[in-house]
Amino acid sequence: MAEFEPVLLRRILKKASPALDAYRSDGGYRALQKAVAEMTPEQVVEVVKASGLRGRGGAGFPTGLKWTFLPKGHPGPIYMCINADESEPCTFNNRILMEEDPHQVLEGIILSSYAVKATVAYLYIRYEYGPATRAMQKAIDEAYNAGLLGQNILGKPGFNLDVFIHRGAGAYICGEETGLIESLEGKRAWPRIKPPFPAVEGAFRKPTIVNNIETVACVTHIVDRGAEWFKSIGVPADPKNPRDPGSYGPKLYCISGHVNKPGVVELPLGVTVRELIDKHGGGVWKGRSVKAVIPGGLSMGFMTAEELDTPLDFAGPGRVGCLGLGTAAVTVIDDQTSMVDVLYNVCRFFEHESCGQCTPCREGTGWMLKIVARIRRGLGRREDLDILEEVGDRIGIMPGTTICGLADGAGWPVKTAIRKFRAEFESYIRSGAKAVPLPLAAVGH
Amino acid sequence: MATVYVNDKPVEIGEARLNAIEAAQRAGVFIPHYCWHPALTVVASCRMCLVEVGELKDDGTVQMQPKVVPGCQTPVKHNMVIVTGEYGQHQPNEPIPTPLNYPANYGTPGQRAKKAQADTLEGLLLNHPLDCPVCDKAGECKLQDFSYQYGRSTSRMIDEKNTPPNKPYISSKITLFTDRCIMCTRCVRFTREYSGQGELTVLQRGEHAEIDIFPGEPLENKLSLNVVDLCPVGALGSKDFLYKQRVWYLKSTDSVCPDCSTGCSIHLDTNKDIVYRLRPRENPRAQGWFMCDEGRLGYRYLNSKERLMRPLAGPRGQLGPKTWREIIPALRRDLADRAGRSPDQVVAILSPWLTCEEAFLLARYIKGLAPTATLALGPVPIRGEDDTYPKDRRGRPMQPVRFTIRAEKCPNRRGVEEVLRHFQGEVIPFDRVRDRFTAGQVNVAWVTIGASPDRTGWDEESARAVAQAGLLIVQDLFAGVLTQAAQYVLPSCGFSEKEGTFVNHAGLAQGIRRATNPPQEARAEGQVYLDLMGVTGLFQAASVRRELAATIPFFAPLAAGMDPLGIRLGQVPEPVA
Amino acid sequence: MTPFHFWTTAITIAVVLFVVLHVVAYMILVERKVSAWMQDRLGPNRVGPWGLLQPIVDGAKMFLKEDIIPSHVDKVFYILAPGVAAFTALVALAVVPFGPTDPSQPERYQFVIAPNIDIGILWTFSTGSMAVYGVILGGWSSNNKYSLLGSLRSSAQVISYEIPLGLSVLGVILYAGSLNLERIIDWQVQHGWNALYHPLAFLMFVTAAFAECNRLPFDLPECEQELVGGYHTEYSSIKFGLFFLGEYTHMITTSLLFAVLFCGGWHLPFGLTDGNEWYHTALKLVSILGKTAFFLFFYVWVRWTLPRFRFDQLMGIAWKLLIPLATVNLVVVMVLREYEAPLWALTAASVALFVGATAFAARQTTPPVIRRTGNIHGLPTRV
Amino acid sequence: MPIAEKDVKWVEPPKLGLFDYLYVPAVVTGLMTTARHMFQKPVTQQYPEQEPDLPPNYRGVHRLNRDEQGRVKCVACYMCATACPAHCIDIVAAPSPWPDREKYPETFVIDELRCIYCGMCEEACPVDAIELTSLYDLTGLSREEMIFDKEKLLSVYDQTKNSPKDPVRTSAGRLSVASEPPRETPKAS
Repeated sequence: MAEFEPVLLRRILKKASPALDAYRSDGGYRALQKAVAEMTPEQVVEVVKASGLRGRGGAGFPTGLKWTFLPKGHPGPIYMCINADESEPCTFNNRILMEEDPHQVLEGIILSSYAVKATVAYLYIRYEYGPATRAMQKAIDEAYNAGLLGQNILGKPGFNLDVFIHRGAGAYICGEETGLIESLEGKRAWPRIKPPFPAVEGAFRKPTIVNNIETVACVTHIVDRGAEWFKSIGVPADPKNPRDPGSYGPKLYCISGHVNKPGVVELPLGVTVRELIDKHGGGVWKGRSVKAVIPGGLSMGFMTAEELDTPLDFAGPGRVGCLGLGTAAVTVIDDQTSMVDVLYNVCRFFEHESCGQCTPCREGTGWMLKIVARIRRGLGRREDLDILEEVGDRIGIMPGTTICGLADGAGWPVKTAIRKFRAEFESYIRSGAKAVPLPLAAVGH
Repeated sequence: MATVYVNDKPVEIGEARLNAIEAAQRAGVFIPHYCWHPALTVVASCRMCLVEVGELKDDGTVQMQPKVVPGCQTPVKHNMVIVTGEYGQHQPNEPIPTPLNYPANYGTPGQRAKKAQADTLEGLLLNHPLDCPVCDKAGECKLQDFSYQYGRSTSRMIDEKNTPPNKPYISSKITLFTDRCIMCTRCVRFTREYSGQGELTVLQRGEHAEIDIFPGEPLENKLSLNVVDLCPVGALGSKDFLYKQRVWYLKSTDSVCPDCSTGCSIHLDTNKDIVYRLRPRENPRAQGWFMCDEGRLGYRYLNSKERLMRPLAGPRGQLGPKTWREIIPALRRDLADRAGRSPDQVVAILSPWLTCEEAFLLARYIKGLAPTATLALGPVPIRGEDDTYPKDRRGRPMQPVRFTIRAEKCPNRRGVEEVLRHFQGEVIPFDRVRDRFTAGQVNVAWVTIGASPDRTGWDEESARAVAQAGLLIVQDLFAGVLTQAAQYVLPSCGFSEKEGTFVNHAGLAQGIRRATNPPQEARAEGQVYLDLMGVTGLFQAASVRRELAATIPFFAPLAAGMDPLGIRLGQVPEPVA
Repeated sequence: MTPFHFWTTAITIAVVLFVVLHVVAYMILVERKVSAWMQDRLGPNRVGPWGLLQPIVDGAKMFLKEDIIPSHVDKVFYILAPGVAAFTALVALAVVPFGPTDPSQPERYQFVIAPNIDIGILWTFSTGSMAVYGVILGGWSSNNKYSLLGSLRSSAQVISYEIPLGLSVLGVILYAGSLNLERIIDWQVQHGWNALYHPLAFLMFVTAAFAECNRLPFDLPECEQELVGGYHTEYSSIKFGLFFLGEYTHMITTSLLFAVLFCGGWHLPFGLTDGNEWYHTALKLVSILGKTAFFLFFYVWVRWTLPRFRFDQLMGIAWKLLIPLATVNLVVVMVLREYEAPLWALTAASVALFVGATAFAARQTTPPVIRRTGNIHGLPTRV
Repeated sequence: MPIAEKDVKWVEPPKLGLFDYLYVPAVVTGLMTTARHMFQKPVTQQYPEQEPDLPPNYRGVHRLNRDEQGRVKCVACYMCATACPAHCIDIVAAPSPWPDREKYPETFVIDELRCIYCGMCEEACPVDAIELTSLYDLTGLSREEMIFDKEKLLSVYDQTKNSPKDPVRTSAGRLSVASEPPRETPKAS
């Protein structure tokens, strides 16, 4: 495979200026001009649909398809929500995009809004992203001044768009699309029951499209370079599996954990975990070896060292028992780390972030934390592992017991950890070892 | 016509827009639920009503969805198949329906739903304290019931439970046992959607989520106590009822709240002749699901030790206790004597707190004594204006109105008026006869009050005017200006102690039933009238109601008996000329 | 005819009455004590040493308790009944010797109130059966159905058992040739105790006497479980005490009769009582009183040994067993007497008759076999 | 449960011989038995002088247990009053003055005359607050005296708590067993 030329990080790697002028001189807003001048919104949707772009936020839903769910000929306002509430642990690709190349993102937002005929776009940025917010705000201001936002954009009559930044108050659940919408409306971020889906009834009870930052950034390049170019990158659909739409396009991989060189790299979809660690992450630190890998954010579960050759596309992690690609944030855990401690941290995160709406998730995450904390204190029992596995299995939208997917994300790391590292847990329980208290070991609060 | 299959049993739902819980209910299958309430929005968060759904295809096969879905959030449509955790259980007398053609890989129908429900209950009980012995809800607690029916017998959790502190400050009328809360958020939704002011909210996240108020803004609206009924567990407790009785001692009687002319259907919970609490009874024809706090807490006078307990008689100011056996003939003699001498000067004042039957009997008795006697409607207590809900944050009423507390604070003005209209062609309000009292033109006055002491409608001036009547007979619950001036004081019964019919503001006739025995010698008004007429036997509301229906056309729909939800009475007939 | 000495008689009556009343009082104590011992208990032990003063306080209590006359009773007979019961029982004692008597020496002191009465037995029987009069009066006048039922049972029982009682004693009279109790003792002194020659008659006499006294196992008139106490349910205080007195006097009388009629009266074997010295007289007195005491004890003893009969069983024993047997026994005795058979033949005939009658009865009675034809309460049918 | 054929034991009346039919020997045997008992040692206990020997499960006067802080342990749940077949328990509940409990009995009255000492209250109690002691000599001169109020029932506890016959059957102060997790130690298998 030929050396891949970065697309999304193209300007960032060159350390180009985030200003509008610099972006324009690098060919920015060319796609927007092209679309506004030559294409109808429907054609943009068709192009995106043809490109096979799948949402980069975690679930991997085909973006073009999502856009077609909007009610046809809807009179009222249609809203565009851009999900920049990047709260999956170990994930930071959106931050890079917003901080370093805000106009690339903004162009994607304007293009997407054009495609879905949205007149208002909300950019929901998590509160912790101060520099990103400022960078985006600056870009938006520049765009308004340049006539790229506001009324009759680029002289096209009726193409109006206002972009507002909404800073979230900080909750993992705000990254869930209906939770985000609720939060945007000023309510408690409790995910809504579906149906109705946001595309039918979303923010302020109007049709709403929720897209990830990286997704809309991809849209810019798809419109610019065409669907065929996009399809040439990545892994084609598995012909044996009619339900696999394929994994196309470049992807920003976040590498973190026990590696020598953590960071974001842009690679075509389908790169293996081993390649990411060894080639792009500089190998495991301190000369140690890999014990486990989280392939795409905490909620995707764990991979063992034997599964490192799994390709990271939308279908790959699922084949080894993980939930999916997620945000493609690879976290490496070295062989000196106790899985009990890792799981304890995982459980603490999800116990803290469960919104508390659905009983199975609210009580399940709390129970799992209590059990893991007890195991860590050396008071575990063998049957606790069975309970953990069972609880991990029974919560989430997959068995149908919760409204949103947070519970799946909470259950997956627990059950993959127990299934794949059961021997370690059992020997820990047998030894009756007492864990070294972590600084924040406020067990069960 | 749409057909839904619940546990193989076909149910015709017609054009109704139902969810799976309601559709199953029509099939006689109960789907347990906590967060869902017909009056509130659906949140589908308790995850107790999980069912398996599918679709019956035209070729007779069934396609089932792979996951369980919450029944409250699943609207049913034609050919929908619903399988609940109770699949395979049938009523003893019911024919067993033919099983549908489930797919081969589906497994045992109902197993997944059953397990999901058991898992949910296990989750709910993880942090729920096992303090049923001290919990007032024990005995009518949905968590108890469902755990017994659908849950496991033991807990697998050995870790410490979360014990958030109690919050007695959330309202002057309500206390919150935070640790018992199962986060169904019914109370929160009620305050937001029904009463409107949204005093309650959820704090914290995950398993530490708690119900609370906003600082310094307690839950004090006039519908607040409904959250206690809504709470499926013992988290929200009425301070009025707290620790008074265990619910299994209580005897529940269907009745009607008399405190305003809305006429909310209620359950009257009593034990050993003491009324302990009033609960709203679901009645779409009357008020819906709820009732106001004023009515709910307005029962206390019934248990009062200050009530009139025995009949009194004697010259003015020298009343002495008498037995009914003595007083009835004396009264009859006195009345016949005076009414015979001056039949025009007989006035009976019928309280709007009388039941229709009592008003009918009294009117007939007085008219029988003196056909030219005047029958007047007693003072009607009106306080302020109709109070509608929901209200917004600032307390302003909002549309659409979902609940109204009426300004007219009596239960049966409408019914008494119809009786009066029948007997003398028009309704003479009290104000029109007051002058006759002050002018000394009344020889005999029969005054009925029988109202809650804070809503009799009588002011002191009117009472003093009426006190000038030559012979004053007063039927009331409590002593007052009128009873002091009377020659005959007949202790009457509160609404929990008698039976009869109330007609609310909209013409809905509802039956009240006897739940407690009157204190000591107090005797229901209807019984006194029968005794005076010389009719032997006990007062039976049903038979008087039949007579009433046969005599007065307005009440004709009552001839067939009383419906538990009440009977809407027709148009008001033209006054007889 | 024995000369009548007023003072002697009066003093004797006084002494006898005094003794009998005290014996009755202490008999109650003895009964309670013996009952207790037989049931592994202690018995009364609170009043005086070993409870010896118990009868005195009991008596005092009887007198001092409130005397209730229920409003619904027939007052005259109600008050009369206990008096009649006690009186008839005491009158029977008049002819019963309680010490050495010798009809051949009428000038000597005779230990009997009315010595030399030729109709002695007849007197005791007739006065004794008068006791039922008191019972009936008490039960009837109480105006209480349980009392009445108790008294009716009692009368039926007493009347039934009069017959075997009389029949069984006829043989003895035949041999003694007199109804005079002293002469019957005299006959036994010369020939040996009647119990040896008339064992069957003795057995029947004892059985019938138990029934006559309303003692267990024949105490049906007052059986507590069925009749709340029988004919004296409504009685209290001293009236109740008089019924008690009558009953216990009856026991004393019958015990004396056992001794006199069948156990040789004051006679002791081996010539112990052959003589007229003062110590002989004393020994004779001790002998007859000792025998009486034994039979009194026997009453208590039987009470705790045999369970009560059913009423139909009670009547069955009298009419189906005792009366025929006594009749046959009398015939046999008459035949043997007529042919002047030796006395041992009487014993042999008596035993043979008993065994023969038993064998006859055993053959007549097929043992009950449980047969169930219907399916009762789901129990399996026995095929 | 229906009675099965195998559960029924058929007893034939014994066959009587001539000797048995005589009855007299049987009566004599009976008399001997009775006579023998006359000489056996009495089993009577001389009560006021001699304390009776009570079985360990004897059910006497009730007591209300105290927790380790000396407060009444009862939480006024009415379980005893509900279970009581004689309706002799009368409780008036009130919010407790102590922070660690929600409810306590303002008054707690047992009519000892009405009580049938069945022990159901003790069984029903979820917090082991009511127990039946071995006190048997319960007397009084009036009915009022036999109606025990809370103070009196607590004083019965004070009186009996140190008696070896009436151990406090659960550790004081703790709530019910039901609210405690099963006692398990981590298995070192």
